[in-house]
Parts: sequence; C-alpha cells; structure tokens
Amino acid sequence: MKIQGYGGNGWFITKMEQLINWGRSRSPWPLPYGTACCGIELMATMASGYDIARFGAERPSFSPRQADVLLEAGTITKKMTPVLKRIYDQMAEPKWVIAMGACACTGGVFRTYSTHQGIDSIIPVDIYIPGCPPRPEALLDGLVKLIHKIEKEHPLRKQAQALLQES
Amino acid sequence: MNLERRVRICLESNALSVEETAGDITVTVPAGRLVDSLMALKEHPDLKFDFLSDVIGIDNLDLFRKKKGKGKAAEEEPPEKKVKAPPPPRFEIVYLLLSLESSERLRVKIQVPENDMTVDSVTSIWRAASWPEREIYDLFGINFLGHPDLKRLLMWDGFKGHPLRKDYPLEGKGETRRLVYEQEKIR
Amino acid sequence: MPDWKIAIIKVVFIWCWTLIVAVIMTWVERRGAAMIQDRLGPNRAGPFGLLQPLADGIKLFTKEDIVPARAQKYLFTLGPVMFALPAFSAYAVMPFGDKITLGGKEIILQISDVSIGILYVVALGSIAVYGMIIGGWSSNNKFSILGGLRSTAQLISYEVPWGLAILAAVMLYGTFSMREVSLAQQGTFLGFLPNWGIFKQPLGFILFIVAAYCEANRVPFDLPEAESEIVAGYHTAYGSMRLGLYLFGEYINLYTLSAIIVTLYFGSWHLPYVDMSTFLGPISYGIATFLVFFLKVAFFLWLFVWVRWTVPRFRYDQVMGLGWKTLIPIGLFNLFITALFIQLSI
Amino acid sequence: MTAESQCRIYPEAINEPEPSGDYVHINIGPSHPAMHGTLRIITTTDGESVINAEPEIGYLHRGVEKLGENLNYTQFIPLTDRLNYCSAAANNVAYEMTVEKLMGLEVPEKAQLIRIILMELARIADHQVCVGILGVDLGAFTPFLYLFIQREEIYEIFEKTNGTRLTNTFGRIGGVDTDLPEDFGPMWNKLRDGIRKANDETDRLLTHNRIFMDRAIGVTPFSAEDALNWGFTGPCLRACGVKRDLRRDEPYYMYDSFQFKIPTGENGDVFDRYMVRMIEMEESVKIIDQAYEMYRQMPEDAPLMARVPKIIKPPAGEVYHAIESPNGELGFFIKSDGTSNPYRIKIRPPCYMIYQAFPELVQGEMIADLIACLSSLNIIAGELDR
Amino acid sequence: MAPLNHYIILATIIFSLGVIGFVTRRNALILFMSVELMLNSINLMLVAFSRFKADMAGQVMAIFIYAVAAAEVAVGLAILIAISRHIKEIDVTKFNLLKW
Amino acid sequence: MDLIFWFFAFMAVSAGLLTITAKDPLPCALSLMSVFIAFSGLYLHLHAPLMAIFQVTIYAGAILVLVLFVMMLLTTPGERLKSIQKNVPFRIMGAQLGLCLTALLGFGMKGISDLVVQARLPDGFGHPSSFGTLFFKDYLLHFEVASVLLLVALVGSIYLGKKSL
Repeated sequence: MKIQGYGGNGWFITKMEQLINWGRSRSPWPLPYGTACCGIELMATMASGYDIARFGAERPSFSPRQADVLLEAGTITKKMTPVLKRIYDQMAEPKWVIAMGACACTGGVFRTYSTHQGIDSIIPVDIYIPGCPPRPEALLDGLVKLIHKIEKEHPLRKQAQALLQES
Repeated sequence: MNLERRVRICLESNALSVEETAGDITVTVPAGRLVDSLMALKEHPDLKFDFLSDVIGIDNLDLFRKKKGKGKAAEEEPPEKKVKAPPPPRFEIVYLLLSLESSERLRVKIQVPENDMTVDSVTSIWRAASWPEREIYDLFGINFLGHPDLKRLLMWDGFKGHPLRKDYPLEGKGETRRLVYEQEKIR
Repeated sequence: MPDWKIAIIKVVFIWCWTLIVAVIMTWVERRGAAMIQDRLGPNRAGPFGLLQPLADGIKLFTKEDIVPARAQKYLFTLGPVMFALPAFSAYAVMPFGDKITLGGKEIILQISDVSIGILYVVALGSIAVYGMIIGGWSSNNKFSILGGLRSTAQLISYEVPWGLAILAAVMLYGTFSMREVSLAQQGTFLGFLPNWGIFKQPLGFILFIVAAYCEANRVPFDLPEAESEIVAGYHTAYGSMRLGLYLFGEYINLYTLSAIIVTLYFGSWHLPYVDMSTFLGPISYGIATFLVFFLKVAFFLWLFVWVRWTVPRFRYDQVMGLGWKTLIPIGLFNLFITALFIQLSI
Repeated sequence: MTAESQCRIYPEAINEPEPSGDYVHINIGPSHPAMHGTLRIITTTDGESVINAEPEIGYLHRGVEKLGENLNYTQFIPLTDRLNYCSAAANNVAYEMTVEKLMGLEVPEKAQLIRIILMELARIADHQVCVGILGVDLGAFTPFLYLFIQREEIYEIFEKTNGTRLTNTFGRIGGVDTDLPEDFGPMWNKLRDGIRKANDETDRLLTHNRIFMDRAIGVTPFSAEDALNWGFTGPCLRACGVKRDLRRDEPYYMYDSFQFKIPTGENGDVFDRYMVRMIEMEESVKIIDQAYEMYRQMPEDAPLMARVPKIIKPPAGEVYHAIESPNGELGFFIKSDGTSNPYRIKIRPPCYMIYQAFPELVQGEMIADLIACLSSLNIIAGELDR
Repeated sequence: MAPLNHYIILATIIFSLGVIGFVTRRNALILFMSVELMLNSINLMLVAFSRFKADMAGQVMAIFIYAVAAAEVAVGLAILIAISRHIKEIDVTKFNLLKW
Repeated sequence: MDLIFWFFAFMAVSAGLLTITAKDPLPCALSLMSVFIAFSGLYLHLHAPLMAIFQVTIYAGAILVLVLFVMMLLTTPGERLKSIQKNVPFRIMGAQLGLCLTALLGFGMKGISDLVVQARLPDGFGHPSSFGTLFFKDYLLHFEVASVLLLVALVGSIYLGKKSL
C-alpha cells in the first residue's frame, strides 16, 4: 500500500495532519491526577486566576477513556504505582503525560522506602515540570509546550508506516 | 495537688517511673497492666484522662547501640554484670492522654521487649486507638491482642518488613513492585 | 415546486440548524460557565474560541476507539446511537415559524403538522432513556450500571409529572398538534397579558420546566452522570466519538426541550401585543417568526447553562421524593384546576 | 519471560472485589474525582445505600517520619509543608513550637505575632479549600472558584513574606526569618473585604440554597460522645457540639488576649461542619485584625529570632506539643537523643483520627452522602498518610 | 394495503412465538417479555380489525389491554423482586417453595 | 405487494424470534423493543397514529424500561444467566405446541376475517378527538374499571416491593 499526496512531500497528508494536530492541540482534556501538594496548585491553575480552560483543557475527564493528557501532579508512592500504570494503560491513544512537580519527575525530597522515584520508570512522560510545587505559570508553560509538541506530531504518517510495515 | 502526685495516687504500684520533660509528664507502666492503668486514669475523678490523642511506637535499637559503642558508663560496667542483665526492651509504646476538663496532658509509656511483641489493645477503651495500633503493627511489627481488625494500614498487603524499625534502611529492601499485567483471559 | 421537494428542503434545513445550534451550545456552555465563574474560557481555537467545538470534534474523531474487553460489543455501539437518534427525530413535529405564502403555495414552517405532535415528542423522550440504559449496562462497569439505574428510575418517574403538565396544556388548547397550540396563543389574555401558556398555566410551566431539567439530565438532576459520585456515570467507559455522540445528543435534547417549552408556554413565534403578519412581507414574516422563535429558545438554552453552574445536585432519593411526593400531586392539582377553569368558562 | 508466565502483581491493589451475596462492592478511588487522588474507599452497597465503607489509606505514605530521623532539625521544616499542604504555615509553626519547647526557647513577641497572622491566613485558606471542595462534590462548581480567587490573594501575601505560594517553609526554630511585607496593611485590607465578599457569595450560593440544605442538613450526624471516643478534634468535633479549641483551652502565644468566638454545631452533620468552617473564617479575620493592630505597635527593630545556636541540638528527651491547626489538633512528638537529628518524630495529624471513624459515619447512608461526608471532613492525604 | 389475513397471520405467529418463549424459557424476566409478545399480538389484531371494520372500538379495546399489561408488569415484577429477595434467583424452575 | 407491511412484519417476526432465543435478557429486551416499534409502524399503517404513539410510550417507554430496571436490580453484569433450557425434548415439545397453536389460531382467525367487511373509513378515524369521544361516552364504565385496576396494581406492587413483607 502506497500513500501519495498532491505534489510536495505528501501534500494532502501534511494538510490532514495539520488539521488533526490543530484539533488535538486545541482540546487536550486533562485527567487531573493530583495526589499531593501539586494537586492544590493544579486546582489553582484550573481556577479563575490562571484558567487552564483557555487552552481548551477545561473539561476534566476523570474517566481515563475520555482523557487525552494525564496530568500527574504529586508524589507517587510504591503503593500507588500499579494504579497509575493501569490508568495510563486505560487511556485511549493518542495520550500524553505531564509530570508536574519534583516528586512526579524524580521523587523529589522523598527518597524513602515507600516513594517511587519518578514516574518515568513506569509510564512515558512527555513534559516534566520541575518545582515543589511548580507555580501555575509553570504548569501553563508546560501545557503550552505540550501543545507545541502535539502540533509537530505526524499522526497519519505513523499510521501509514505501520500499515506499510504490515503489508 | 500537682499532676504527678495525682497520677501516682491513682496508679499506685503500677507507676514504675514518672518523668518530666519540658513540663510534660511521662509515666511508665508495666505492659501487662496497661489496660487497667489506662482505665484507672480515665475513670479517676481527679484525673479524667478521657481523650486519647495518639499512640506512638518507638524503636530504641540505635539508642542501645550508641550506649554500647561510645558511652563511657557502658565500658566501665563490670563485664559479668553486662552479660547477666536481660536486654533492655527494644520497643516503647507511648499513649498520649488528654483530660478535656482540665486540659492536662499525660504520656503513658510501656516497654515491649523484642522477644514478646504482644500488647493488649486499648480499642475497647477508646475507638480512636484503632488505626494508630494498626499503624504500629504495620511499621514496627508489634501485635495487639484484641484489636478488631489488625492488618497493614499504610503499606500494602504483600509488603515485607517493618519500615520504621531502626534496622530497616531508609531506602532499599525488597519493596519494588513489578508492573506487568497477567495475560488476561477474556471469555 | 412539488411538495416533496419543499419537505426535503425543510428537513435538511432543520437538520443542519439543529446541528449548528448543538455545536454552538457546547461553546456557549463553556464560555458561559467561564463568564459565571470569572474566567475567560476557551479562546485559543479560532476567534473567541468559536472553533472549540470543531477542535473537540476532530480530536474525538481521531482518537483511538476503545471497546472495553468485557463489554458487550454490539450493545456498546448501540448505546450512543440510541441516545442521539430520538433527540434528532423529535424535530419532525416542532414548529419553527408561521406559515408563509410563496408563489401561491402555502408553506408551513414545520416539517410535518401531525395531529399527535406532542405525544410524538413524549414518545421519543421515553425512547431516549434506552441509550443510557444500554450504554450503562453494556460497559460492564459498576459506575456505569449505577448511572444506568439512576437514569432509568429518574426518567420513568419524571415522565409522570411531565405528562401531567402536558396534559393540562393540551386540555387548555384542545389539541395535540404543535401548530394549533402555537396558533392558539395569539392575541391577549385578560386584556393586558399576552395570550401565552405561561399566564394560563403557571403551575404547569413550573412542573414542565423542572421535569425538563430532569429529562435532559442537567444539574440539579444530573445524577446519571454525577461526576463526583460515579465518575462519569453511564458513559464512564466511553471514549472517542461514542462519547461525542452522548455529549452531542445532550445538547440536541436541550434544544428540543427548550423548543417545546417555547411552543407550549411562551407563545411560540408570537411577539406580545404585535401582530407581525400585518406589516411584514411574506418572506420577511417567515424569517421574523423564525427569529422570534429561536430567540425565545435561546433564552431557555441559556437558562439551562445558567442553572448548571449555579446550584448543587440532588441526591437520588431526594429526586425520587420530589418527583413522586411533590410534583405529581401538584400536577394532579393543576389538572383539576385547569379542568375547572375550562368547565366554568364554557 | 513469556507473557503467560508473568504474574499478576497487584490483585490487592486495584482489582475490584468480586460481588458476594446480595451486595455489590464498589471500589471508590484512588483515582476518583471525589477521592482527592489518594483516598480509596471499598464500599459494600445495596443499591444506592452503603452497607459498609472501608477506607484504605497509605497511597501517599511517603515515609516522612523515617525521613525525619535522617535529617536534622532545621531540614525537617520543609517536610512539614507537605503534610497538610492546604495550610502549610500552621504545620511549620506546630513543628517549630515543638522543637522550641524541647529546647526551652522563648520566641520574641513580634515573631509570635507574625506566626499568628500567617497561621490564621493559612486557616482561612484551608477552610476555603474545604468549603469549595464540598461544593464541588455536591455538584456546585462555581463557589469553589469564587473562593479560590481570594485564596490567590492569600498566596500573594505569603509570597511577599517568604517567597513561596503554597509550601511556605516559613519560620525558623526560634523565631521567623522574615518580617511581614511593608505593604501588608493595605493588602490585608483588600483581602479582608475580598474574603468577606467571597464568603457572602458562598453563603448565597450554598448556605441558603434549598438543595444544599437538603443535601447537608442531617447527613451523617455524629454524637459528641462518639466523636470524643473516636478522637475527633477541630471543626469536626466542634460541629458535634463540643466547645474545644486548643487556642482557648491550651492557649499558646497570645491567643488568650484576642477576642474571638468558637463556633459550635449541634448534630455534627455535614451542614454543621460546613457552618463551623464558614464562621471560623470570619473569626480568623477578626484575629488577624487584632494581631496586626498589636504588630503595628511593635517597634520596627524588635527582634525576630531568639538566641539560637547555629547547630540545633536539643537536649535528650521526649516532647509533645499540639496546636489548633485548621483541621484540628496537630501535634508533633519528638524524641531526641541529644544529637542534631531527631531520634523519632511522630506526627499526630487531625484527620487521621477523624477518618478512621468514617465507616461508622456513613453506615446506612447513600453513596452521594458518603461523598458529601468525606469532603466535609476535609481529609488531606498528605498528613493522613505522612 | 395488505389484506386482513396477512395481519392475522402475523399476529398469530407473534402470539405463538410468545407461547413458545413462555413454555421453553426459564428466566422469569424473559417469561414476562413473552407475555408481552402475546398481548401485543392481540393488540395488533384488534387494531387491524378496527381498521378493516372502520370501527374505533377495536382501538379502544387495545388501550384496555395496555392497562392490563401495565398492571400485570407492575405486580408481576414486584412479585419477582419479592421472590428473588428470598431465594436470590430469577430462574422459574427454582421457585419451588410451595412444593411439598 | 405492500412493502410497508412486509417490512414491519418481517422485522416483528425476526425480532420476536430473537426475543425468545437470545441468551442474555438484555438483548431479549432490546429485540422485544424492536417488535414494539415494528408494531407501532404497523399501527401507523393501519391509520391508528394514537395507538402507535401509545405503543412506543407505554410499551417501549414504560413497561420495558421497568423490566430493564428490574433486570439491572436482580442481575450483576459479571454473572451470565443460564437461560436456555438444557432439556432438548422440552424445547421440541414447546416448538410443536407453538406450531399447532399457530395453525389452530390461523384457521380460527380465517373464519373471523371473512366476517369483517372492509369499509370506507369515516372522518376522523384514529384522530385523538374521536378516540376521546368513544372513551368517555360509550366506554366510560370500562375506562373507570381499567383505572381502578391500575390503582390496585399500583398499591399492590408498592406493597409487594416493600422490604419487609
């Protein structure tokens, strides 16, 4: 199976990809998984002062099937890791993960027997936001970075390559 | 009448020792007489310690190690006496009591030796002791006799070891969890 | 132009219009919520975030379509379809303007004026519950089941006061036809009030609007999808466009319900004290009636949003209690008063 | 390793319990909108009503107490922020006071006033979150946002004082390191009006709302005896009708010189807890007013720190001190062996004791009430699991 | 317009399906549904007769059947719930409390 | 050929077959709903719009929803009901009975259908108003009896549904 576009480097597919990326980047519905202090800053970001809704990330989807971005805010303990993994696995593609706060990125100050040292050893992380807890501006910045990242993806090309490999 | 005397009168011979640090009074009672003593403290008309703030477990392992290692007193002791003396109880459990009427606080302490780690539960007196006792069971491994639902509280069920013991490292020891799914059989 | 062509034009027009309104409603809901809550709301997609629904749609369409492993596959697909379909179909009997004369032909601004219009809407409303039941049942998830159970009990219970309110209105107008109901609300009542249903049926109107909120699963009756209790209720396990259909169907439902409210109680396309047909040409009259009708509908749509972001949610047994112990007696009383009124005035 | 031989590792962690007999087990949490991310309640339900609800905690157990044994006394202060992260200042002060009590330090008056002011601000912030979340869990999202606007202003004051918004590692052992900002007066004036306005709006949206009253009044009531037996403290105990407040009963700092009321409820239901919190916010505003008045009369160059050695080495011994944190009695138990590290730190979090009574509180109620009850108790996982 | 015979045959088939379902199934809920099938076939016949005889009385009779069906379902399901509370089962062959 | 009739008739029979053969009660209920909807289509075809609407509102909208509600109450999603009778002879017997019944009824009805004369429809046939006239004039007593029946059923079901019988 061969995919050809109108002139240029796959013109049609490129335009389609741009459209899809536009849609995806304008409505990243978050799954706010705030476990600790960062959860409060996450609330502050959702509240009126910072208003995460401006980026379309307004509808918090607590059901993993409906979410696009796993906003992991806070410490993940070893008791919690299976839960986090399962939630990530339940989310539908395409999915992104933002690790908010030092604990989520690296384990933070809690280098102890019960704290998991960074969620990136369980699930792939797209954006790391350092800080303990990060300011809402930092979270918004991370979200914008994620949006830019989404805009540069090639959703169709990935599929096409997968198809080519299959056939 | 100050608190110390009242406590001594109330507990009589059960009060092994009464200490004062920074204005707080700690009374040590024998582990076997714990429930009786706490009941007496709760019922006594002069004391009325009717509120249990918390139950605290302490592991004194490092304290002995240090004494053995550098304390001059330990070195000077005659060696034969050191061998004969039974090992000091490793664990302590502290009950924080509060009297709502007079707002006085009292700490009741029992000592739990390592070879007999069973303590009577006080959940029959205060329901508030339920979770703190479970927590001590979880983190120190001390059993509570008569606790309605003694199981791990903070750590997960399959966890091995008791993290707050002094011989447990801050990080390490078999608590990593494998994160793979079983191949699920669907229908 | 033959009749069937006109009919097809009307169907296509209403279909598109409903879709557009539903799409705009998602935007209005989000911006309205933001306005109520001192926020800005989505403003990155297009001017004022107007393209936000489009972005949501594209995203939902291109998202991975997951059917949970233990779900019943076909029913899982059927659920959202069953939810959205009745909402679309209810538009067949809804008037959206008066009749206009074009080229000697009278065209009614309504897809079809059937003698049982109101009953048709009620029947479709009772079908819509299946979407939630099937969705909740087939996802094999306890929260979904709870949501499905709640929706079943709630919708059945509130169909009774809803029906009682409609019955009283029907007694007043003496017809089931939506167009005749609209026509009956011309002129004035008691000399100074517009001859609208709300002034003759104030109790019925309150009953109807409460039951309508319940039928639409909106706060304070959003128990089937109560977020803080049962995650997302009957659509917990739904993602991608299946979820999209549920969300979309909800807004179409809102539009339908608002249109019924306007038709039954708010004088349909009539302006108070003014008879537009006397000074407007046939086409401009048609457009004017359409606009008047839609503006009234828009007010009720906004009311839905307004209430959504203002009040807390009922508890399950309180909803049942309100339905059976308060609304049904009021409905019966209203029916009795209406009957008395009609009997005396004859 | 083949896929077949991989073992299932967490049946105990997240797999839902299977239905048994008549009842259905519903696993609420830890990822559930009303469970604040880290709580988990395994409910046994019959239809909508709860037969049994067993809380499972430890999902945020970060080993703070063990960590504290390996840090020195000053280094532990930042960890106290992360206990009750809604009101970090109160935690800081509670810990510092305990160490000061152990060392026999007397904190200068100006530092005391600064601590009181920031602690009361933290109380307001904490109650705002609790009330807001209660609204959210009952389905009213808007009051939460109104309250958060004022919370942002409180953050601003914290930020101007010590540079952080939420986890303000505030104060040092023996006093405070920074003075209040110079423009605290006007900022406070603005904030006071804002808080009153937000409370007014919340009052109008929730307190006098018929639906809210139906949802809150008479839901999960608790008697005073039971509450004391279960170790309730703070607003939850006061809602049961017990007039107990450590600020009045075991006064520390200058609390006995302030005029403030201690609100109490009657039935200990959700509405009483909510009302106690709402009134306490008002009282905190009054306390801050009085404290700031006293603060203004202090000389500019009054000391902020007591004389403290560079390396803090309290004498060996045990000490317990508790203050009235927004949630109730927050106590620290410290056993020192005379070195620079604490030998054992035990934190007595208020909501730990409250949460263990949860099965008894919600038995026989409905699932929706369970959610309302949980959010009215204000369980903060950080201090619950430590 | 299909002749009356067609309607009658259709109604008969549906009625028989209802009977078969009622006889062969064990799940009490499906038994209810089979009864509904039978009642519906009667309704169809009544409406068809009313159409072909140009007499509205048939439809009125059908409405009465609705009333009967509604009453039957309400009481029947209540009985079913009451029974299943006791024996935790909705299989009709297990309803044997009255056997001796 | 009357396409509308054949379409709905086919739908009704196939859905009816599914109703009594489906394993799960839920597909059963849903196919029963398609029977109802097919019938409502036939009613429309028979100039009885009010009947069609009642069919949907009462049968599909109320009765079947009630059945579904009870189904959800009594069965949990995890467990599947063994609903088809394992006993094969029993099923064959049922089928025979059904066939005989169909034949018998068919013959009986054939006789009745000859009696019914196809007449021209009067004005307002099937219209709500003529319905109402009939209801509240000729059949008033029947109507009242039916409403008493419904009331009795209401009271009875509430009584039966109580926890402590």
